[in-house]
This record gives sequence, C-alpha cells and structure tokens, in this order.
Amino acid sequence: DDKIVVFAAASLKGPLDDAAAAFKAAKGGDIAISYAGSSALAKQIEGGAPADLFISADLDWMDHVEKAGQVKDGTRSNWLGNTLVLVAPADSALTLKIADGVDLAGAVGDGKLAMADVKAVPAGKYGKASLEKLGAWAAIEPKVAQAENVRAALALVASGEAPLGIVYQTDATAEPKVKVVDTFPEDSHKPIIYPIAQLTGSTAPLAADFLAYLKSPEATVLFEKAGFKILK
Amino acid sequence: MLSFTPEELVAIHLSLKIALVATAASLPFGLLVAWALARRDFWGKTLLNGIVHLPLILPPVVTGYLLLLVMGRKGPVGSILDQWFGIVFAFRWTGAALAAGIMGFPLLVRAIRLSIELVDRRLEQAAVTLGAPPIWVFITVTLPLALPGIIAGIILSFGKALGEFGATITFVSNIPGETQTIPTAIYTYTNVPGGDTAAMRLVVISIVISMAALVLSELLARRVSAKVIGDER
Amino acid sequence: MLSFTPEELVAIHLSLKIALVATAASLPFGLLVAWALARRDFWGKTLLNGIVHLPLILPPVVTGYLLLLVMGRKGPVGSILDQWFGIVFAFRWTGAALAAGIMGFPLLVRAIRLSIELVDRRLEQAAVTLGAPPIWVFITVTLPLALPGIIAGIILSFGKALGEFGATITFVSNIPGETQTIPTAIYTYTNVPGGDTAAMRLVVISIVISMAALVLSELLARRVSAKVIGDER
Amino acid sequence: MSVEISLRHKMGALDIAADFISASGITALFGRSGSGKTTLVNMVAGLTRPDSGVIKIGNRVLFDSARGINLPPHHRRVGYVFQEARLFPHLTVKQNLDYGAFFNKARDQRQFDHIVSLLGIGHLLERRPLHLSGGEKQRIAIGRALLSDPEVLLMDEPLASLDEDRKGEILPYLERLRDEAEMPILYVTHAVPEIARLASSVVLIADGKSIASGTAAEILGRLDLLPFTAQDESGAGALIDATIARHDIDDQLTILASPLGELRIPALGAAIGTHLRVQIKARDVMLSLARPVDISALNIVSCRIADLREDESGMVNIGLDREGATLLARITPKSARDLALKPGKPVYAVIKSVAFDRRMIGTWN
Amino acid sequence: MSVEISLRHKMGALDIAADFISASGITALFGRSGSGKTTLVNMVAGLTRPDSGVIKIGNRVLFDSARGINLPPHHRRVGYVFQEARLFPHLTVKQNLDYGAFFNKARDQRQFDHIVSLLGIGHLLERRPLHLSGGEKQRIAIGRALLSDPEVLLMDEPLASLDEDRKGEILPYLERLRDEAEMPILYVTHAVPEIARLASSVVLIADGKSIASGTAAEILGRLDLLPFTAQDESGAGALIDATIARHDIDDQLTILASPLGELRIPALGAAIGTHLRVQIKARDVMLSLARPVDISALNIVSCRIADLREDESGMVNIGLDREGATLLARITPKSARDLALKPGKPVYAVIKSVAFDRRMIGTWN
Ligand SMILES: Nc1ncnc2c1ncn2[C@@H]1O[C@H](COP(=O)(O)OP(=O)(O)OP(=O)(O)O)[C@@H](O)[C@H]1O
Ligand SMILES: Nc1ncnc2c1ncn2[C@@H]1O[C@H](COP(=O)(O)OP(=O)(O)OP(=O)(O)O)[C@@H](O)[C@H]1O
Ligand code: MOO
Ligand SMILES: [Mg+2]
Ligand SMILES: [Mg+2]
Repeated sequence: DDKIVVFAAASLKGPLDDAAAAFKAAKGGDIAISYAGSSALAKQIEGGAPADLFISADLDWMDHVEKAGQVKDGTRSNWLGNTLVLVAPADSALTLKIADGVDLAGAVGDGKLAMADVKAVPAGKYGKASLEKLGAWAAIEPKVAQAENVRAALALVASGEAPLGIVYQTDATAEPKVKVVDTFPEDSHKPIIYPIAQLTGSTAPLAADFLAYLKSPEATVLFEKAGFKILK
Repeated sequence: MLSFTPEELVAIHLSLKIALVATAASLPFGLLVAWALARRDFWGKTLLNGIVHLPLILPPVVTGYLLLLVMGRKGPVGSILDQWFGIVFAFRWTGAALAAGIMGFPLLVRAIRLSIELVDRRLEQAAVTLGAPPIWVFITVTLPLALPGIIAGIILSFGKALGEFGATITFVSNIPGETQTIPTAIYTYTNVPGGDTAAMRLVVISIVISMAALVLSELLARRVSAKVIGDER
Repeated sequence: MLSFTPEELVAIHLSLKIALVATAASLPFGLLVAWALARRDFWGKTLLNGIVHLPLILPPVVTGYLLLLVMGRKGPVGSILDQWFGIVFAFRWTGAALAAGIMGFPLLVRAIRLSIELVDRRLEQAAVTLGAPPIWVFITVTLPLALPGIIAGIILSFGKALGEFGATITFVSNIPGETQTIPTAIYTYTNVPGGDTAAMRLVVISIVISMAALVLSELLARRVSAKVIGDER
Repeated sequence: MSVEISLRHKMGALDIAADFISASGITALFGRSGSGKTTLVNMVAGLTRPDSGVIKIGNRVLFDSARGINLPPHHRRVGYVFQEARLFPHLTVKQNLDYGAFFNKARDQRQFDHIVSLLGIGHLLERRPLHLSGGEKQRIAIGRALLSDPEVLLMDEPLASLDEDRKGEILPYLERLRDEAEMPILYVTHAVPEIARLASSVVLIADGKSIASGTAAEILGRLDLLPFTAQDESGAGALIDATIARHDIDDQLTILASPLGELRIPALGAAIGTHLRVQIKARDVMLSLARPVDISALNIVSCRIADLREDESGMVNIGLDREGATLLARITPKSARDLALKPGKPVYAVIKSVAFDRRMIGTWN
Repeated sequence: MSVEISLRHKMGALDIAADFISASGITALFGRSGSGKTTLVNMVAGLTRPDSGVIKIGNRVLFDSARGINLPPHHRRVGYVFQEARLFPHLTVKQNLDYGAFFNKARDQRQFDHIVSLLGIGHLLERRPLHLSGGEKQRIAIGRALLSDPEVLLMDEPLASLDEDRKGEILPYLERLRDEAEMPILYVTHAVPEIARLASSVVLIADGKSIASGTAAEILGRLDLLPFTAQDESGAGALIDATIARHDIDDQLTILASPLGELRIPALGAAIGTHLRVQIKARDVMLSLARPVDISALNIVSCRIADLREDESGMVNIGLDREGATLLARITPKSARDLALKPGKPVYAVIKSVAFDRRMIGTWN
C-alpha cells in the first residue's frame, strides 16, 4: 500500500493539507491525513492503526505512543512550536498586560475565561501552567469555562459569549472576530511543541520522504505563515 | 470503587439534574409536536418534521455551535431571553439541560408520534360522540393509550441526556459544579494519558444509573401496557 | 455552492454508504432483539435491554473507544474475526458502519419494539388458529402491522448513522476516502481557521440529504399506515 | 323532536341517497348487510362527512352543505352505541360509563344506579373492558351512550350480541326512553321482532338508498314490502294497537281491547289502560269458514278478506280487514283453494293466545 | 370424529367446569352472556390454558394436564371463527382467505371459489377489511376459517351480525359441512332456531358449568329445561325427524313421513327420501278435542297427553305422545281447563303448514 497515512492533531489542518498537496504535485503518491484529537489518534495507533506518520499536539501523547513501541527509532523530532495568547472579542475595549499577579478574574468580571480543557487538551494544560506560574490561577479557576478543544474556546470568545480566552497564536491569527490582548511569556509554561515521528507499522515507501519534505524550507513557509514556529 | 470523589459526586448529581430537567421540560413540547405530526396536516409540516430531526442528524458539536450562536448571550434568541426574562443559558446547567433536551427531542417525538399514530381512532371517535372536545379526547383517550410510546420516548430522551456530550460541551463548556456532567468528566479523563481507570469508574457509574432508570421504566411500562394493551401473559 | 469538491464528494458518498449499510445490517438484529424484548420472557432480558441502550447512554467517544478495544485489530473479537474470517473493521469504512449501526441500535430497537408491543395480539391468535407457526405469524402478521414502527426505527437509525461522529472518529479515525464521513469532515473543517464556511456547506449538505430521506420515509409511512391503520383522512 | 335527513354520498361502489323524516320515537333503519346503515348513522354522528344534504334534529341543524354548516361531533349531542362496543380499554367500566357525564351539567347518581342495575353491569364496575364477554361489553356501551345525556340516540345493532333474556330486560328500558325522554332514536337492526316491538317508524335501506319509510304498522302491513319485512324467521305480521281492558287472574289471561275486538293473551304485568302494540304474525293466523269449537285457540276474529297475494315461495299472503283494521295471514295455496278464499269473503281468523309472545308486545304511550 | 372435553378452570369470579362428549356433527354451546362460552372455546383452540382437564378430538389429545400434553394452537387444526371477526387489516380479503391455506397441502381453487360464492364475498376480494360492513367482515372470517382445512370448527356466534337472508344462505352450507366433512363443529349461540336447525347435540352452559348435554331433540324436548331453551322469542319446540315422502306440485306442498304421521309443509326443493329435522314450536300447536273441519290448517295429528307443566309465566306446556314420538304444545291455562286436559286424554294437535318455516327445517343425513 503506497498511500501515506498521516495521523495529525486537528489544529494542523490548514498548512498540512497545503503541504501534502504540494508534495503530491512534486513527488506523486497519495496522502490521506486523519485529523483528530491527539489522544484519540495516540490510542488508535496503540490499537494498530495503519498510520505512517504521527504528529501530536503535545509531547505526552507522543511519549505514550513511543512507550507502546510504535515509534520508528530515530524518526521522532520536535517539529513545530506555538505561542499562547490571550484574546478578546474584536470589539472589546479591554487592555491587559500579562505579568505576575495579573488580575484576570477582575478583567472577566462576571463573565468566563474560555480555555481548552485544562486537563485534557494541550492548550488548556499550557494555559493553566502559565496562570499558575503567574499566580493568577487560584483567582480565575472558578471562572474558567473549559471547552472541548481550543477551537471551541476560540468560538466562545468570537461569539462574544466569553470576554476573554486563552488560545494559540495560530488560532487567533485566522479569526477576525477576536483580537490578541497579549501574549503569554514563553517561560511561563513548558514549551509548546508538536512532535513528529514515523511509526513502526509504516509501510508506505514515500512516508520518510514526506516527513523530510515537511521539514524542508518549502513546507516550512506554509507553517510559518499560519503562525507556527519552526523548531530546530 | 465504592466511595466517590467529591468531583464525581458533583458530576453525578448534575448529570441527573440535567437529564431530569431536560426530559421533563421537553416532554410537553414533545407531546405537542408529536401530536401535530401524527394527526394534523398543516403548511410547513415537512419543515417542522425536518427541524425536529436535525439534532439527530447533525454532529452534536454542530448543534452545540448553533445553540451557541442562537441561544448564547449575544445570540438573537439568547439576548432577548436574557434582557426580557433574565433567562441565561450560557455556561449554566440550564444550558446543558437545553442542549440535552434538544439532542433527545427527535427521539422523544418519534416514539410518541409512533404510538399516537397507532392509537385506534375509533376510540377517539367514540369519545367525541360522548361530547368530549378534541383536546379533552387527546388528554383522556389518545395520551393514555399512547403511554407505552411516551414512556419509551422519555427513556430514550433521558438516556440521551445522560450520555450527551458534544453539544453540551460546545454550548456551555465544562465548568465543574456548573456544567460538568458525567460524559464531560469522562472526556477529560480519556484525554489524559493514564486517565482510563478514572474514566472507566465514571462509565460504570453511568451504566448503573441508566440501568436503574431502565428497570424502573420497564416496570412502569409493564403496568401501563397491562392496562392499555392488556398483557395476557 | 452547487459544485462539490472531490473531498466533499468522497465524504458524501462514504457517509451514505456507511449509513445505508449500517441501517440495513442492523435491521435484522434489531427486529430479533425488539421481538425478544417485546414478546419473550427470558433470563437476562434486563441485561440485554441494558446492553442495547448502552450506546445511547455512554458518551459516543467511550463507545468508540470500547469498540477500538474490542473490535480493533488487536482486540479480542477483532483479532479473531481478522484471523478466522478475514473480516477487519478497524480503520475501514466497515468499521465506521459498525460504529454507526451500534450507535443507532437503541433507537432502532425501541421504535420496533414499541410498535410490536402495540400490535393487536388477537390478530396473532387468529393467525395461529389458522395453522401458522409462531415464526410465520411474526413475519406475516406482527411485522407488517409493526411496519410504522420499523420505518420510524429505520429513519432514526439512518439519521443517527448520518450524524454519528464521536464513536466513529474514535474507533476508525478520520481517514479521507476510507473513514471520513460528513460529520468527521465537518469536525476537521471547524479546526481550520476560517474553515467555518466549508463546514457550513457540509452541514447544509447533510441537512438536504436527511430531509430527502425524511420526505421519502414519510411518504412510505403514509402508504403503509393507510394500509395498516387505515388513515381515514 | 324529529330527525330530518336528506343526504347524498358516494363511497366506493355505493351511492348513498337517504331521505326521511322521523318524528320522535324510534326510527328503525332496516336493511341487509352492507346496505349502508352504519355509514348513514356515522354521517348523523358527524364521523363521516356527506357529500351533500341536510341533517336536522328538531330545530338544530347538524349539517347543511348548502349553508356550509357542519357541526363537529362533540357538539351534536348524539349518543352513539357502535356496532362494535368501542370501550376505552384503559378505563374501568365505571370510568367508561362516566366518560360522557363529565360534559353534562351534573352527574346524576340516581340515573347512573338505575341504568347500571337495568343493564346488569353492577358487578363489573371496577373491571377493565379487555376480558369482558361480548355481551357485557355491549351493555356497557349502551350505558355509556345513555349516560352522556344525548339529544338523539344512535344505536347500531345494539342487541345483536345479547342473549334473549338480556334483550328482554333491555327492550322495556328502550321503550321507556322512547316514550318518556322524547329522545329520537335511530336504531339499526335486521331483526324484525325488534322493529315490531320498538319502532315508531321504519326506513327500509337497500343498496344505500332509503326505498321506503313510514310508520312501523304501515311498513310491516304492506304486502309489497313482504320480501323485505318477512325475511326474518318469524316472518311478517301486522301491528295492532290495543289497550289492556282487564286481567283475568284465575285464567292467567289479560284481555285487550283492540280494533279486532277482544284479544286474550297470556297475563301481562301492566296496568289496565296501558297502551300496547302487538305484532300478530301472519304464520300464526289460521283461517276457518265456520267458528271452530272445542279448540285451544281463544281468539277468534270474524273478518273479511281484503287482498290475496302469492309470494315467491308459493305461499299465499292474505290481507284481512275487520272494520278498517288490518290483519295478515299466510296459508298454503291448497288451503286457499279448498276454502275457496277470495276478496270479500267472510272468514274467522283463529289465533292462539300463546302466539302473543311477550317479546312481541311493546308498551306504547 | 368426536370431541371430548373435561375441563376445570378458575378465571376471575367464574369457575369453569365443563364436561361433555360430542359425537361428530354440530355441538351447540348454549348459554347466556357471560356464562363462559367464549372462554371454553378459547381453551379448545389453545388460546387459554385450562387449569386442568382433557381435550380430545377423535384420538388426538390436544390437552391433558395429567399427562402434561398441551398442543400449541397451530398444531391443533382448529378453524376458529371469532366473536369479533379479527381480520388481518394489512391483507386484502383474498389474502385473508388464503392465509390458512398456505399451511395445507394444496390450495384448492374450486373449494375457494365455492366458498367465496356461497358467502357472497366475490366482489370484496380485492378490498381491505377496514371499511367493510360488520356482516361482510363476519362472512370473510367464516370463509377464512373454512379454507384453513381444519379438523374441528369453532364458531363463536358466527351469524349474530348477519341478516336473515344471509343466514338462510349460510345455514345450508353449515349443514353440508356437518354431514359431509364429518368435521365436528363447536357452535356457540344463543339463538334457539340455529340450534334447532343445526345442532346434533347441545351443551347448556350456565355460570361456567355445563349443566346439561344431550342430543338436540332430547334437550329441546325436556320440559324441565324450558326455562333455558324457551327463552328465544319463538320459544321451545320439539324436534321431529322426518323424510320427504312425496311432493304435491299443484298445491305447492311437500308431504313428510314422520312419527307423527304425514305432515304437509310448504314445498321444499329437496329430493324424495331426503332426511329432515323439523322443529315444531310449542306455540304453533293448537289442541282440539274434536277433529276440526273447514279450517286452513292441513296438519291434524291425533295423540295423547303425556305430561302437563305450568311455567313461570303461567302458561301450560304440554308434552304430547303419539306412539312414542314427542310433540310439545303451549296453551293458556284457561284452554287447558276448558278442554279438561289431563295426562292420558286423547287430543288432536292442529298445526298450520306455514308454521313449518323453511328456516326451521334442517336437512339431515
Ligand atoms: N370508506 C369506505 N370506502 C369504500 N367502501 C366503503 C367504505 N365504508 C364502507 N364501505 C362499503 O359500503 C357498504 C356499506 O357499509 P356499512 O358499514 O354502512 O353497511 P351496513 O349496512 O352497516 O352493514 P352491516 O349490517 O353488515 O353492518 C359496505 O359494502 C362497505 O364495504
Ligand atoms: N381473563 C379474565 N379474567 C377475569 N374474568 C374474565 C376473563 N376473561 C373472561 N372473564 C369473565 O368470564 C365471563 C365469561 O366470559 P366469556 O367471554 O367466556 O362469556 P360468553 O359466554 O362468551 O359471553 P357472550 O355471550 O356475552 O360472548 C365473563 O363474565 C367475563 O367477564
Ligand atoms: O292454514 Mo294452512 O296450515 O296454511 O293450510
Ligand atoms: Mg353496520
Ligand atoms: Mg362470547
């Protein structure tokens, strides 16, 4: 079977689709990308999914897959990075500087702070860690609305339901109905990393080529344009 | 296994409350719509029928998103409800109940409609000749005879409400103590590496709850059908 | 709006195939289980009833995960099916159909069971005295008279199969051309910044498909009930 | 109160065309299976909408296609005893009986008790209809209709599933209803004895059409209608109005004053002066040229032959006249010839007392 | 083939206790509403399981509680005409009729056509049952049971909703079934004429118990059972076996040879030598001390009084004997006294020819 099957975190869809199309145009072959939550994909790989490449939205689920012996030796690397931002509806007059002891609770008033699930979704986990580091978590915790994923959190802000939300820079870039209030300091949370690896069950001859292509400058442009950082 | 964490207790309590309220609140609308679809011909019937089925057909997340757009505090309906009546769904357990009720609505309506359609019209005719106006006939003849279907609809809708996840979390998020139901709690655990045991605990709990509800409903249904259909066993 | 992208076409085609196969394949089991629940008393009836309802009550993701564990290539049942019969569900469209069928099963069974329960037993008695063995009575009397419920069950189960997302994406992932249905495609679009329009297109498409299915089924149901119940309008 | 019906309706292969006015009392709709009787009654109840026509009860217009009037069934105040009982399976017998009472002024406990005991359903009140016998169901259906306080009663073969004892008990009640309540009753039946006993007027229905209507005496006395009215096992017979003149207690006889002179019949438990209507079956009337003696028959009526008509089975039906009153007799052609019967000839009609079966005698006020 | 029934069953307030053996032919189950007739028939069909007892048809044991035998209904080969028609609403009339035929050897088109034309349902074959009239439904139900090729026929008041014409057409067919097919028929009815005409034997049911059983002639001839058997409007009457001796074409008469001597009855379209059973109603028998002359009655039987019994209504029922043959008469006490009737006294019984209504005459082979 020479179809390359890629299991990728859902937030990669835009640029990854473009990269796949470009690769196909150049090298031929067929690429199917299954986008879903990293946890679901990881469990599927553990359950024998016929995937060639796995791109996780955080290190934990890649570790999980590696521990299950599914990562092809020497193929795993930290590929993309992202930054975490605080967003508000585009028409919001709110301004806030993120710093130690920031009064987020006061800023949302009787509204909610929209985040991705703080236990389950990477964006939520990073956000919580950041707020803890900044000493703001205890005050804001009762006002946090945890969404299924970071896109849903974005939707809560975009629809005006929540006055503030914590999402990735990549999401904020593309949503005109929100504006970035401030960026979280990089050292306030573990680095946001999208690891990539080829899997042991990979059979598609071109899988390694595609992995290599993703790291090529040609592809890199696409991801940078979408707001990702390229990790070396 | 037998002692619950406070978080679990809250989620269980909330889930039950939401499922009960969702089912109870949607029942009158369900009866009305089922009756209209079963017994009336009106302009827009096909449309109504389609709308009722939408939550079944659309991915729950989409339904949740549409709810957010329409019933959210800034949404066209939500803002009116908020300003005029002070009713807010967003981020409240009431919103979770709304989502659950809507997701179960097609199931509720179908079951009731089906059993209304199977009620012997000759009995309704008999009631009318005894002087009962149509609404009274509906309440005293059609509804009691459709009880097996009403019970079935309630079970389906209650079960759906217990298990509903996608629309709920999209519409009202996952706020422990306010909108975190058993399914959203399960979702959280399954997304944490190694969280499977905790998730399984909750799965077992919701199975137990719904089994209890099922057994109860079956007993009820048996009594009802002994009356209505005359179970000869 | 009117020309589909190749990806959309594939997803639509796949969704229809999966929903049709899921419904058709679960129907015989649904009939059997509904009949057993409606008309038989046996040991383990409560258990069977509970199991049938599980997919309704559990969050779809859990059902999908359980499917992955049991029916996956490495699961106890999945591996046997694979080795002995060469049947593989995991990450195939057949798996998506299995997930959809299982998610719709409680709806299918409930509707059929309900209408079987409402079939006039005196007609079945009449059939038996004419020499028909019980299975033949079931086929020639009970089933035709339960047709309105069977149709309702098929609609619910087909609709559910069209809209099913959580169990599908968890069990068989979201592989374009193989397991990517309309709902999972919608899901991926909602994850693309600016993908909402594309998602809405698909939402509209699935609404159109299910409306068509509904209208068709209503026409069918009308003809059936004119025969069975005798619609006097 | 009178019922006025003039309807046209096309239904399947059947063309309904019914026109009749029935004064208060019981109007029997008489016709064979499939002739459209139930359909007609359904139209009066408002359950089937006629293509065109008029239905009036007293001054109340229930339906008038020309004026666009079509009263909904629950405003028509008809009590309908259906051909099949149609009891509410989820209600007890008592609740079934009370169903219609809910919409009338007050529930009348005395009337309730009266009807319940009359119909013999007191022991069933707490039961549900499912396992009741056919006759029990029908009695409850009758009670339910009566207790809904209707202005017209529609009864579709209400006694068909009842045994004779039960019929015998219910018939007097229907008579009382007819006479006291002044409630018009449309009564579907194919039993001539019920007509003879109950019906003020009769409408003959054939193939959806009302082919004849008139008082019961007229219809049952018409030789040309015998093919319809004589179809019952007990056959045709003239209706005679009579009054109880006296009781002969020793002989267990009651003596009636009638246009035929005095008639001796088995003792009746009714007061002197009571009006009765008696059917004298043609088959029970024997003819003799001389007054018979030493015979068990106690009723010997001298009369004159008015009309002779041979029927399809070869028997001779004879219309007898006694000073304007009509009597029918049915004899063999041999007897007719042996006795040289012809119009105008005086004869003696001999009728056994026991031929006056209580079941053929209706009280009539 | 014979049917043997011995059952005990408790059901609600009713204790069923039925014991009877009926030889081939039609066994009438006769009793008032709610006496348990339908319940009994349901047990024979296997739809209700008795508490204990035995049901046998010929040598086939359908039920035997002691031996733990309980044949399922579809193996019992009973054709059941229910009290309510119970047609399959989703099938056409034709499909309803064919339903049972599916399980017999071959469907017999000739028998199908025959039964369809006999029941007058040919024009209904393509219709669905919903809108059929009550009588139409019942006829189809009869046809459906007959066409399922049963070994026993159970008929629960099958003719109650039929008009007299239709009854008259179906009765001869039931007679033929009884005589030719040798198929035992359990026939629930509360109509004495049907018993008189059809029943080989009669089982009287009261309050769930079989209180008397015997041949129809025995049961209908017993003065002590008159409270049950005389309840019909047309009353009691003895059954007489007779044979057609000759036809008198000119006079439209048929002359029967009978234990009562020659009987003249309206012309019958049956061959000389045909066996008949005739019910002579007690009410139709007049008694005279002298042989009457110049009277229209053609049948005058000289006999002797066997027994006199006054009944509850005060009338006198008289058992008459003519060389061993029994006749019943019913007269007023006054006549009895006037004529000084007492056992042993010779009298003339006078019976009109037309009293022999065709509907009371059964052919019998
Ligand atoms: N909706 C309908 N469509 C077509 N034909 C019908 C419809 N309803 C009744 N009929 C037919 O019209 C005729 C009259 O039916 P109806 O029930 O009025 O008869 P009926 O006089 O009450 O007979 P019965 O004495 O047997 O009850 C029947 O032949 C019946 O099959
Ligand atoms: N399952 C039951 N439980 C309790 N009582 C019952 C049950 N079935 C029948 N009965 C009662 O038993 C009695 C006999 O009923 P059944 O139907 O056998 O009467 P029937 O002789 O056929 O009367 P009909 O001539 O009115 O049809 C009735 O009083 C009925 O109410
Ligand atoms: O009066 Mo007769 O008996 O018809 O000849
Ligand atoms: Mg009718
Ligand atoms: Mg009965």
